[in-house]
Amino acid sequence: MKHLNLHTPPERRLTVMALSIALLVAPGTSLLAADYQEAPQLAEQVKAGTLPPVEERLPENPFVLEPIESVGTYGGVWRSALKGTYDNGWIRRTVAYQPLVAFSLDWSEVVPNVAESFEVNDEATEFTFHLRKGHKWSDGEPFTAADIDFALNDIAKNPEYKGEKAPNFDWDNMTGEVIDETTYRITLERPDGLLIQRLASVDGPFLTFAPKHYCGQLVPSVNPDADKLAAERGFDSWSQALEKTCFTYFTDEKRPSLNAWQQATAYDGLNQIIEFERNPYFYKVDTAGNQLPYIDKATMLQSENVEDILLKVINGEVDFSNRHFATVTNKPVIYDSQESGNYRLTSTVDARMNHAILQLNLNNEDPVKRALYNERDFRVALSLATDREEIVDVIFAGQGKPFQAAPRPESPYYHEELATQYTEYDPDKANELLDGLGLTERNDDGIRLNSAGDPITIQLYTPSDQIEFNDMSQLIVNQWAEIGIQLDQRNVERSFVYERLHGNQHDMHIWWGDGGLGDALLDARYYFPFNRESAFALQWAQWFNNPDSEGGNEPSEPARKQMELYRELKASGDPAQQAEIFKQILDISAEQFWVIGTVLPAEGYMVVNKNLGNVPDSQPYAWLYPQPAPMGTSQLFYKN
Amino acid sequence: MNSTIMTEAAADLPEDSSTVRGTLAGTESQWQLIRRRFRQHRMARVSLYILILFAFCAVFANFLAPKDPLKVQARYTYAPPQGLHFIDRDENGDWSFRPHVYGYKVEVEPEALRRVFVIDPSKKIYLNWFVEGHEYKLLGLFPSNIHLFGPERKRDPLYLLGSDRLGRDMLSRLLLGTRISLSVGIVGVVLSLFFGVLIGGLAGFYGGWFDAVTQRTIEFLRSLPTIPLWMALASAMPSDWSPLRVYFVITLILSLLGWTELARVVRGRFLALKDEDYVAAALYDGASHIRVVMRHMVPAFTSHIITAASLAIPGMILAETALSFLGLGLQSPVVSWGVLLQEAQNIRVLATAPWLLAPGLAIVIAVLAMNFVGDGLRDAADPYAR
Amino acid sequence: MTLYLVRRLVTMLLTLLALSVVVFVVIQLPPGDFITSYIARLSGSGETIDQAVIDTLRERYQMDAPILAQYWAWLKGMLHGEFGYSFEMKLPVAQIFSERIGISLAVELLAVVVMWAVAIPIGIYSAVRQYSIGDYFATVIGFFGLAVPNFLFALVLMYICYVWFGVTITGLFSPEYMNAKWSLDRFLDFVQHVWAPVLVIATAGTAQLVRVLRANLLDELNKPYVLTARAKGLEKRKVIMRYPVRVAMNPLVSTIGWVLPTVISSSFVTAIVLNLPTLSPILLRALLSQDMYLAGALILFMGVLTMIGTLISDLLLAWIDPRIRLGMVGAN
Amino acid sequence: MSTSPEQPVLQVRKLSVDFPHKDGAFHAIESLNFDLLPGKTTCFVGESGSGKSVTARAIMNIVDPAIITQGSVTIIDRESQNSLELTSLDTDSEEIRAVRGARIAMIFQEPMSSLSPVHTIGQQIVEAILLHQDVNETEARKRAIEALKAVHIHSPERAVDRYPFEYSGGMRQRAMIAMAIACEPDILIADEPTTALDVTTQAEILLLIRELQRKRGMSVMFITHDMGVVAEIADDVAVMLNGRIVEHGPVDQIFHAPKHPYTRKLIDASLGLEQAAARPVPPRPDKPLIQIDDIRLQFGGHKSWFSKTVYGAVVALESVSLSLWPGEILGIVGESGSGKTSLGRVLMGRYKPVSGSAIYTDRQGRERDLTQAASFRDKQVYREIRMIFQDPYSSLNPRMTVEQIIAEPLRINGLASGNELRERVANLLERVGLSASMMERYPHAFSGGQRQRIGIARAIALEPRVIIADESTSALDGSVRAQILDLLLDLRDELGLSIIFIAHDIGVVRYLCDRVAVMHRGRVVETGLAHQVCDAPVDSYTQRLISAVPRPDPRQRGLRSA
Repeated sequence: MKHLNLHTPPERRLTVMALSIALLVAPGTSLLAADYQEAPQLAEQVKAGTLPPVEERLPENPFVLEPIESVGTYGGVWRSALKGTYDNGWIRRTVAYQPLVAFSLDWSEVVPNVAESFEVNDEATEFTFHLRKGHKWSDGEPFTAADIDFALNDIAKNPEYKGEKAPNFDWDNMTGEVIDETTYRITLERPDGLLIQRLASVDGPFLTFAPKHYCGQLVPSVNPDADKLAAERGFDSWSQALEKTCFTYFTDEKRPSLNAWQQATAYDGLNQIIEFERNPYFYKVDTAGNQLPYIDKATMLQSENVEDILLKVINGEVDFSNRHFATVTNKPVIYDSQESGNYRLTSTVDARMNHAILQLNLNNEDPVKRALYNERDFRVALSLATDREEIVDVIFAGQGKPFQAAPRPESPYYHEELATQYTEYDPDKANELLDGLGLTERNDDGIRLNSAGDPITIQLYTPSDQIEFNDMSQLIVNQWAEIGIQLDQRNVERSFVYERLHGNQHDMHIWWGDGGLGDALLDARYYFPFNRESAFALQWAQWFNNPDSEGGNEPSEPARKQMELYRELKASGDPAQQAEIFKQILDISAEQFWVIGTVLPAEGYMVVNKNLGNVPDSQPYAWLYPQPAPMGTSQLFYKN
Repeated sequence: MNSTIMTEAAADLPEDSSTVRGTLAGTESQWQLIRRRFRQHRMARVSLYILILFAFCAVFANFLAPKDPLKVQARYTYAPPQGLHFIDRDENGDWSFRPHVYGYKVEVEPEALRRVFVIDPSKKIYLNWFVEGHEYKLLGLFPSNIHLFGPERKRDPLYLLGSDRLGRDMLSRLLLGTRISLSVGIVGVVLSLFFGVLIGGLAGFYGGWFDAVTQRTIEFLRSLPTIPLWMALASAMPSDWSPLRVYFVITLILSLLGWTELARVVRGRFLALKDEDYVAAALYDGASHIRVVMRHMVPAFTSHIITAASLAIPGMILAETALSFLGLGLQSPVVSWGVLLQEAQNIRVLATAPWLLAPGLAIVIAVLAMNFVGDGLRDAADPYAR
Repeated sequence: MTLYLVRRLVTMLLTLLALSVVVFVVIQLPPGDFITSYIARLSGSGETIDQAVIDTLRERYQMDAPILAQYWAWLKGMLHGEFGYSFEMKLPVAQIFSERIGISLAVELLAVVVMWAVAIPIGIYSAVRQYSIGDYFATVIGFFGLAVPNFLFALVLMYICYVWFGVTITGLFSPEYMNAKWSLDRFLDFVQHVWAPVLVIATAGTAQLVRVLRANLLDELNKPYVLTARAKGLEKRKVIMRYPVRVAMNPLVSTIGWVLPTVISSSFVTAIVLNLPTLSPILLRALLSQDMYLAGALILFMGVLTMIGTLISDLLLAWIDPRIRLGMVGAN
Repeated sequence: MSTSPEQPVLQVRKLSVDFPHKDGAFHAIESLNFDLLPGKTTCFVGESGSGKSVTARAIMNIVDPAIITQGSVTIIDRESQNSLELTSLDTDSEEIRAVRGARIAMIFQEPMSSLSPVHTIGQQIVEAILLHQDVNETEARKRAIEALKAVHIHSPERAVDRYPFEYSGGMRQRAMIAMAIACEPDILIADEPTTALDVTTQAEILLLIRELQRKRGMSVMFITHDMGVVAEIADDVAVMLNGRIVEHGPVDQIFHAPKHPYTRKLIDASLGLEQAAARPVPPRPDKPLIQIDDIRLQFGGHKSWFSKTVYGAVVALESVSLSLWPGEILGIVGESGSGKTSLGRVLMGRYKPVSGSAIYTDRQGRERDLTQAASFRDKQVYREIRMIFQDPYSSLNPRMTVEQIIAEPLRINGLASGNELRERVANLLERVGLSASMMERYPHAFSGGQRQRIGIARAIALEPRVIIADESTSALDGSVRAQILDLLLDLRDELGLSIIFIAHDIGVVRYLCDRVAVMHRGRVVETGLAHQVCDAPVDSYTQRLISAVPRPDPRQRGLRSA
């Protein structure tokens, strides 16, 4: 496997993607059982008889991981930090990403992971996964197709289960069946060409998360006394107990896993350090036959305060992370302390295509506002009145470039027109456009009056925990005032922003430009009314997801066209075709100019202990691609 | 002890000699006495001057501010403070008095994501008095664009206290913040006083069930942990309120919980005063309750109220700061010390822009000064205390 | 005395009831509920959530029940010793509580002790040497502690320790002792860490105490009984310690009840900045995420603590001041 | 100086004490010379502020914040004749501490505040014993009990563990004395030890001191402003004025051949009271001005919400019946707690009795029951019945000028305004013997006597018919007191006032009043013409009360050992 080359021309990568998903992926070179080595402390346990020998613990065909740099040596602790009690995201991004199929390092393809191989039919309705023979959970119990079936049928599809489950899966559409112990097949009613990517995303491990022999105790279909057991453990219902035990909260450290490091302390918000210890049954080996992981232990300090984490970073107490602290603001400090903190910086390419997307609410309840916001020229005028260079200069120290809400240049779906139109700063033209809309009257403060004769005021609530949104908005307030548009910006608690949003009470919403790289297809929120985050047209998005739902509203013609195209896209199993359809969607986006983008984020960074080996120089940074996990964190090792 | 003996001695002198000592204490009113005794308290006196200075800054913040406190300057983010020089030396080596600062050489370090500022002594920026600058309303009434001082050329950088992350002038922001923070304290305390004196006074004067209920309420309110309560109240505030309204409501919230202390003081004083003979005398003069309270009792503890208030104001300022820290207090574009400090709440600032902590220093000085004034007032408060 | 105690306990119960109402109202006041804040948080990491899940959550947490019913359910639960369930931490409130309460109280009480230990000698010194250089010095230092916002002090302390000593002083334990059982080593480790938060919290309150003690003592120093004691031939220092200080301490003792909520409030912010494993960060998170049962129980608990504190200080006062003990004067 | 040939135990020479002050120093005492002789009592008299207490403290060398500027205090051991000069010692040195309490002991005026409120009597005495005597705690406690027994405290074994506030005033003073004598000092300094006490208690304490002095041969330095007390106990007398001793000599000489005019003034003032002639009884109209019938007043019996104290019902007045006739001065005497002040407050409508009535016939001839709140509503009663308070300091609002204070009743009742008001105030001031030019001053610029005059001016401002004077002269020094009493008599005659004069001082009552009612434990035990009651009391309590009053003549010492 090559290092991520993000500068490959998009067209070329497109083909790579197309190939890799369609093909049946072959397993790596197999090694002889006798070649396997293990960590010294495991060897001791084997010697002491408390652990079976390594070849018995590994599956018949272990996953052979080709190291990024070299074969490593055993030992060491990987230290990082969590913020607060709800930071399971970092755990999922680091030690708990063992889905059936995984993204490749450069996010260009989906490769087998827990599954030794997989097949997808051309219609994108039948997905067959071949598991590894002799694959074991971290407690030594066998991992079989029954475990996947348990996750799918007994949990995800169980109407009695009221807890959270992996979002974004259309569980009703999926039927799973156990073909044999190592073969599992998922059949879809409606085709979904994106399912395999979804399974490789951060949500994918849901299917490999719940050992039936452990979690089954809490499910009535497996254990009739589940409710009683749940009550014994102090829960209201089995469903609650199961959620806590087998979902991604990591609150139950006893749940066996397939991960490189098995959780040793519960992440219950009370433990101050969460520890993960080497899983003796981990199924991956390096090319030399050493059972992974190299590193003995991963520890995550739970901190309440990002500044505390930052201090630990610059003091060299964090080995490999970018969680929470790796912001533009903190970069100078982190950059300066590389020497004293004994770390270096590697880069990440933000999957986000924008530092902030401004979404005018096209479904605004106020007819005057709605009419105005639906004027494309109005949105264009606002875009032209936005001095993006100033934003780049002031807030991002000159790093980044003007960009609209469009897939990133590195992305296979890059759409130049959508990305660059109206990014120039041209207040004169903006004024012209507004005059052209008949908004010529102004009040004493120079604010234009709308058709009802009121000054045009757009309310914007920025979440108070995102200081960059606040700063950017303040600049934009001044910039827009130049063309006679008043932006009334307030900093509020984030939940309040969402409270307004979900009540469709917002004039405008500001958020990161998610969905800029490989996740563009899976998260198309800014390209058309796609999901609950498409704040520019929530009612249309709701209609798209469920035409019968309350609060849904029939979208405009172009939006409907995009939705149809997206359905078509999903029905296709062919990535090339998907990309083609997606381009059509983006064409419409460009034409409609739904939302206003600001600045394309420059490279992000990651703090890496200088002694740490097998670290990729660059990696995409996204939620669906749970950076850094797809690199295979089990290959990290300490030099010397 | 000392003064008691003296007064006694003075008083017992034969009448004709009263001119000797009597003039000293003879016709001085309470305020004159307090003033005299307060003046003897050196710390308090100095502190009072400091507070007057602060108040002056607050009132004339815009006039004093050399730059627009809200004006973003892309080129000068995190610019360090410039040194102020008074003596100018021209090419010929002649000396002259001409206040100036040096310009910056700015470089962007793309790797570290920052601007590096080097003071450039070759670029002299001369300061002038009463220059034209950004527009504002003096005392909130008279539009003006004259500022006490500023750079000769309007666009030249002038950052005597450095700039913040958006290149805004810290000195100007600090001055503007003084206005909000001091007024939060003062308005909050005035409100607290209103509630405190009213409720405490009624409780102390009439006693009985009202007093009992008040006592319970105060005890109850004081048993509430303040910060969580503020948080909850502050986060309950409708967010579409204008910053000014938020400001008043925050103040109100602070004072709603702050009145208890004052009410306790007032009640105690009332209870003690109620038994003073001169209060009984006023009643026997046929004075109404209102008159007894307002004419005879309240003057007796105005000095105590002022003391209590002077000690409560810092509490309010700190409370506002704490709320801002939690992201629940005032927020930009309103500028208060708390808001400024909140923006300085990170390692980045400590490490690379420590001048942004200036508001912290302002808080410390203001709180110290108020406490000393309060102390001085307390010592001078009751010249008749026996 | 028994009657007094019974009466106090009854009023405490009533106050508690009132407190529960206030707390409930307060935690209900902010717009939205746990679900909205939960959704908001998920979107922060790029996650999205299905409407179906939201509906399930709402139903499960009975978010849509009438306020009164919610209150009643909450109150009833508490009467049964069930403090509810933390939505966010997915743990019974009681468990969260019992895990953290010890360390919280330890830090807070330690801060109180340090406050007193520092404040009493300084207060005595300031009163006896009124207007001396030392008095001014102590006053300025004390007020400095009072004036510097806690969070600022904590942050600066953190940074200074990093720059000067290359250590991070956050938390209460080194990583190796974080999840360990209590042992002598762990205790020593605790002691090595606890000074920072205690320093930050205590500085905020010391000035207040010094001032109260100083003022009280100044009053007492001029009382005739001081002269009596000196006329007996007692050393001046002993006179001061044995008589006026003893009397001046009484009002101070009666402030213990108030000191506790003050300390809790100031430890609130400190604990967050210094990342202490106490209840404060949990409460902050609970308030922000509107994890209402957790927040409610914690605030209520703080109230109860204050009430107990007040009761203790009243009893203590009665114990050390015979005038109150024997019913000659009312407490406070 | 001393007329006694005996060797003094204490010699004071040229003693001066200054209070340092910004604008120079205030000389509290200047160049005092005197000796204290063993077994003798030297009384220091003079009005408050004359430097008596400072002298006492200077002897102990505890004068801070003042400083001893010059002079010597030499204490001479009676047996070894070793002498020790005290003023040159460090004020906290071991030598001087060995003297304090052991060789010179001191008792103070206010026994409540002079004892630590948070230590038991026993602890405080034991401490003194342990300081100076080489005994263990058990022994010290035993001695403390003995000391308590010596001062006639009942069941000293139990009393030793009591707190000061559990003692009555007299017992506290005894405890103070017990503490002072516990180490058997050579010199006892008593600083106004009886001023705060009732006459009967005062008599007991005086007796006690004399008894102890005789028994132990102590030298006593007794500070007082009461010439009666001086006459009763002194061997020698030193008269102080403005920090100097103006006259010093044996008691008989001071009383019967005073040299200094100030001494004479003091003696006259006290003798004046004593020698008041019986006044003719004014003719009585048919109806009394105030008829008090069967009043019963009771306090408490309810729980107090906030003070957490439950009071039992205390009966303050029981079947009190009295009448005040027009033009007469009715004295009400009794010890503190006898109910006399409560009676005054009932008449002012401040307390509401449980039963009984107090019918007042106002100027218009309407009858008003002073026990009913309704009677006070129209302010008429307040205009006609006025009050003069005991404490001239607390009864004047310190924040108001004299003009404002006196004008207040006039203003409230709308009787005058503007220049007229000012004139009336000026008139009133002059009437009570003060200069109208003082009108703009604040009360703190006046002496106690002057303040009381202001209080009287306020009282008569409304031209009242009745004045209730509640202990109005008890806080004043002798000569001032006499002036005030004369002023009241003048005003009575001038304005035709009736006065209810509440006092504990029989001398004053005898001097001023036409009739006297003696109260004891809330009841009136005896009423009658003043001179009859004072000279020939019928009731046994009255007899005791009268006999306890010290006579201001050393030749007629009345106190006998109990």
